Amino acid sequence: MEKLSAKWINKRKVLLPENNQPGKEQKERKVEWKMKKNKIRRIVWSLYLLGVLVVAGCGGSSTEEVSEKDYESDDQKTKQDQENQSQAGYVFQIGEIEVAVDMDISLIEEKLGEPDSYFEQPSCAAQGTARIFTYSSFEIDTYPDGEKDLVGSIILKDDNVATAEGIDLSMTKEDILAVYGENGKEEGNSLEYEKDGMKLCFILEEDKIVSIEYRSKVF
Amino acid sequence: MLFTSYGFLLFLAVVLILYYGLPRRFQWPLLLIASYVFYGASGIGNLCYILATTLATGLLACKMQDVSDAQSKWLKGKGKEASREERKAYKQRMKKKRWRLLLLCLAVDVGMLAVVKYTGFAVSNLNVLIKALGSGRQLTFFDIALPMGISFYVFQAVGYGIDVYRGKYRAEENLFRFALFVSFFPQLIQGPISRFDQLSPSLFAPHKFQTRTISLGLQRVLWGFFKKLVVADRLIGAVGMLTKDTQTYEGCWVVVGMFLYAVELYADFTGGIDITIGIAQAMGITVQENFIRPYFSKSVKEYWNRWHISMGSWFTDYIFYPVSVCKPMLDLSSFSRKHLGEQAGRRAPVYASCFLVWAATGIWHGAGWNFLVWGLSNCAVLLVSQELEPLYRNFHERFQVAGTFGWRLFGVARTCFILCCLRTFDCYRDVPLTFRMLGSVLTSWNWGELFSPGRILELGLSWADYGVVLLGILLMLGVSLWQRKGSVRGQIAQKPYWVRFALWLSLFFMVIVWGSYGIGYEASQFIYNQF
Amino acid sequence: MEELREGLLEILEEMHPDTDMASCKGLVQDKILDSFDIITLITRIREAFDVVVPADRIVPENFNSLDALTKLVDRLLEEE
Amino acid sequence: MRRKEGEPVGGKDIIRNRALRIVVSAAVLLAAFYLLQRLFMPKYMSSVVEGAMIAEYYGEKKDHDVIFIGDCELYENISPLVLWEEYGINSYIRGSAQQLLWQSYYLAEETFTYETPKVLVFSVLAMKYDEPQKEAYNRMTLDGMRWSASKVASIKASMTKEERFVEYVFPLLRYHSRWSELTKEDFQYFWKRKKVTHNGYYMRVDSLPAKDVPKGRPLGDYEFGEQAWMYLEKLTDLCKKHGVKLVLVKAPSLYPYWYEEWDEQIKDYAKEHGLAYYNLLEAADEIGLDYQKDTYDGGLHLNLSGAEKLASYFGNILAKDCGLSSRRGEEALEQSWRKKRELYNGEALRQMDQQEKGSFTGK
Repeated sequence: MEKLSAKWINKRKVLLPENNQPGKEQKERKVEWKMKKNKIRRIVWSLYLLGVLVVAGCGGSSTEEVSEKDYESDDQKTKQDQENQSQAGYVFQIGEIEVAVDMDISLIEEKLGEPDSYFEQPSCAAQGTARIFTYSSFEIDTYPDGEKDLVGSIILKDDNVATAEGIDLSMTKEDILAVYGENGKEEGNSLEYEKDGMKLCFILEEDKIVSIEYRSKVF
Repeated sequence: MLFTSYGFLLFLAVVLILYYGLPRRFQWPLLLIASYVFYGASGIGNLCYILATTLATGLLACKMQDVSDAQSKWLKGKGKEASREERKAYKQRMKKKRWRLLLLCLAVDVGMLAVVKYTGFAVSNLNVLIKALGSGRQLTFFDIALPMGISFYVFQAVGYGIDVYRGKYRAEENLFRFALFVSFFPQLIQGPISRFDQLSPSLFAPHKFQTRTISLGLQRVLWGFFKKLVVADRLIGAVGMLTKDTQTYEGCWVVVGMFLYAVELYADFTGGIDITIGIAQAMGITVQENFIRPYFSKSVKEYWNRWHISMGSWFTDYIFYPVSVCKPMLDLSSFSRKHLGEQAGRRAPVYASCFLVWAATGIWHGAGWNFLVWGLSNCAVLLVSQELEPLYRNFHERFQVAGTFGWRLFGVARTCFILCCLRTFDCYRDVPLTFRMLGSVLTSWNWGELFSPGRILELGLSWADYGVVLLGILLMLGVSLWQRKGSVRGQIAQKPYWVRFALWLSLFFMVIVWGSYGIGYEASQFIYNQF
Repeated sequence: MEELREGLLEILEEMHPDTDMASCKGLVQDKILDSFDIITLITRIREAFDVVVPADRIVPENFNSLDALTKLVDRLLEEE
Repeated sequence: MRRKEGEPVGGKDIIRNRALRIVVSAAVLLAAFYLLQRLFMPKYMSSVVEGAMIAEYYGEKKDHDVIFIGDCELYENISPLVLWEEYGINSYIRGSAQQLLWQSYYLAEETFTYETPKVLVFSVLAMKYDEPQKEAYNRMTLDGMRWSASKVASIKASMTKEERFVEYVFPLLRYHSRWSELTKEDFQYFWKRKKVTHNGYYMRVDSLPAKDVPKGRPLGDYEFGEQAWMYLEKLTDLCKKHGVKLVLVKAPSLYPYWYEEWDEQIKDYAKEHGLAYYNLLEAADEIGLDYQKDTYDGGLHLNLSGAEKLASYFGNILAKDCGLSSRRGEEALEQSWRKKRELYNGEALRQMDQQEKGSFTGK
């Protein structure tokens, strides 16, 4: 094989493209000018490129979330929902029954027994009925979602029931801050904490708790 | 901005009116502005990515062009006297210079794409590795929002860069023109990945107002909307439920999921591409076909020549051939031919480059193990079918079935089945889960469930919806069969005016009435936007 | 040019002794040369003539017949 | 001029044909779109009636003394017929389900383009909503309105996040998904709609005694929202500009709970702007309302007997405080109200015997 290639190389003729007709200085100058123009433009662009790359660097960090429905993000969401059901967020304990907002009322309706008073509020133009169950020391309101009724809010009415974290109506603002920390949202005389889509809201009158309410994100 | 939003329709109408309203020399600058407005609408932050890609590639390509111009000028001028060795050394030096410029261009483009798209994936796997090694420290990563369509325009720019490096065509001097090539809005979000020499002639040429081309283009856009809104988006909910709720929907439901996903994917991709090509055609610009009746292909190899053609040809031209011809690969080939014998020598480079190409295709689709495994299994199927060639050949010698309709039908069915199984990686997005679900088709035999009343309705589709999907499938099938005899719209255009008008009017109202858009339907999303 | 043609013919015949390489005009079209063979052919050419066929030259026209192949390799050597 | 066969079509003809073809095609397209839209728009004739209320006003003769504007606390609790028969006051209720404050304001603005009543009565419960609520209610209130600047402004103020303005301009884009739910009613009322109210009053004859109506729970913040205050001020200025006396009223519904703090704020506002404010909830005994017989849904809304009691009480206030003289004796009005009385009685009888048969569904 080697013999073949060596012989081949030195025998090759050099073909040269002959240059075309004389007298193109004028065209030469035009091309010259065009090259210069492009050169200037390119320098300007490269400066711009540097600027942009810097922006791209920081741009990368500042791009806000593109609202993109992505199967992956759905996975995380559904996993997160499952967690909600089990233990995350603020859940109200009565005996061993767990009542969480956005939960289907029919699951716990029998267990909670006969409510002291029951009121139905059919919304105007038949857009679903809200139901209010009032028990001895707490009240549960539901909101319609398709055929099901989901728990909209749980209101604690007296101090022989408490939140899972041990706060009840007899306590004061300091107790809340001690247990739930400082990052609550204060609005008017309400102090609201949120965890995994569940809101826990304390209504105060001069540091005295007037009402404790678990509220779903829907309200 | 999504193709199926009211905003986009208004934007398109305005662009078309301006396009044919303004004097023809303003046409392509108008498109450039429109493309940046279109892309900016989905997030101002994204603009800096496309700007970075455009400028890096455009400038470096011009530089490469300067170097090769200088080289040919030198060869014509002083080079004549120089000896062969000197000329060869000079050419090598110049090639080395261009190679460095190309590397810089690739570094910027592919680097940016990798940073934006794969940091999350890389870091999370590193964390897994670190945890496996026992150290508690976990790397936190910066979850950068993935700008839409970045994979498409970056690859398009890279293809342009490589072509200029190879000297296939001259680099575009005017950076604005190049910016338009990269950011041409119909193909910005989901391709096709066009080649500069194919797109630029019609992209930059002035176009006269011709009702024929405009109506043909808009008809194709309407057909794209029909597939997208009436068929694809109607199935998103059902497919989503089937792929998410894997406890209840296994066994026969996996097969149902496969079928629905195949229909949804086809309608979504080809619908989107129809809209893209339709809009371009309405502006007199020709964009390459990206899907040619893929579900009629009789072998997986043929399928990948008909499905997402621009991506397939991009990977072949810019990864498969360069890799299989580069030095290390050739050394591998000669090495294996010497030591492992003739047959291994033939196969080694092809296997290696095929493996590389499909791994790249997989990863390009998304940062996830399931995409990688999807790519590699495709590669495995292709190589195995290539190996079995001799087996097929003597099978055909014994049974003369090759040309018969039955055999072709079997080929189509076999290909569809194989690809539906491969697509499940895309659906379940988790490799072990996918294998478990595929297994469950055989293990948990619950076909009875499929026919128990009401069970199929739990997927969120009423009988009426299933009827519409069936009609959609039949229409798409009919059009594909008709298309084999030449362009369908062309043949319709021969019909008398009122017949055509009635046809397009009924399609228009089918989209308006049966389209799944507006309140109550989630914002319909092009699946390809996530890639 | 002539030795080049013989060299190439030698290589082709080695890969596919059964087909008449000299006259056949559709090596790629008729699927005689598949992607395996093309790459092996390129490796052989590199060993024989010390020239590498760049990726963008790998198009059916250049590999369809012995003459086309000879012209291709000749042009490549020319550009050396 | 008949063209003989075989004669080539002149240049002018081609253009004429082409133009004709475009015009006819456009006409066919628009007509088809319009007809489909009329078909798919919900008719609100039998199941949910509240959606058809707003549109009925346009068919009425427009010289009312009193216009009521507000949500179900007005259109279910007061009967204009009694106001006419006992006090000769010609009134109309432009009410709709959960009508929000800004929707009431823009309705008033639109009404004043048709007529200038002496008194505008506004139900203040809507003050408790400060941002857009539900798409279904928006559609029921806004789709019935005729297109005007007020409607455009009202849509913009009421749209929730996922609503699009173009879906109000072309309701087919919103209701196209009803294609699989069309009923006989959609075809029967394609062109003509039947009346569902009596001058805006939605009659209910059945009764359900009120029990266990829950007391309102403590709120975090009793202040009405700025959006609410802003539109109340705009309504006040609008009435002042048109010389219409604005009367604020809280209907005697037991639920949703009307907090003391809310009442205080309305009283202060009324005093400040010199408006009359009547809390009919406190005046329930004076009106003679018995929540065991006068309400059809346990205290939320009054039934026919309740509405008539309230009308006779409130008519007295309107006559005395607002100085409305009786217009009994005007031939045109007498005649039209006589017809309305027949419809009124007919409806009451229909609902009563349906109730005996137990097939009464409230509509």
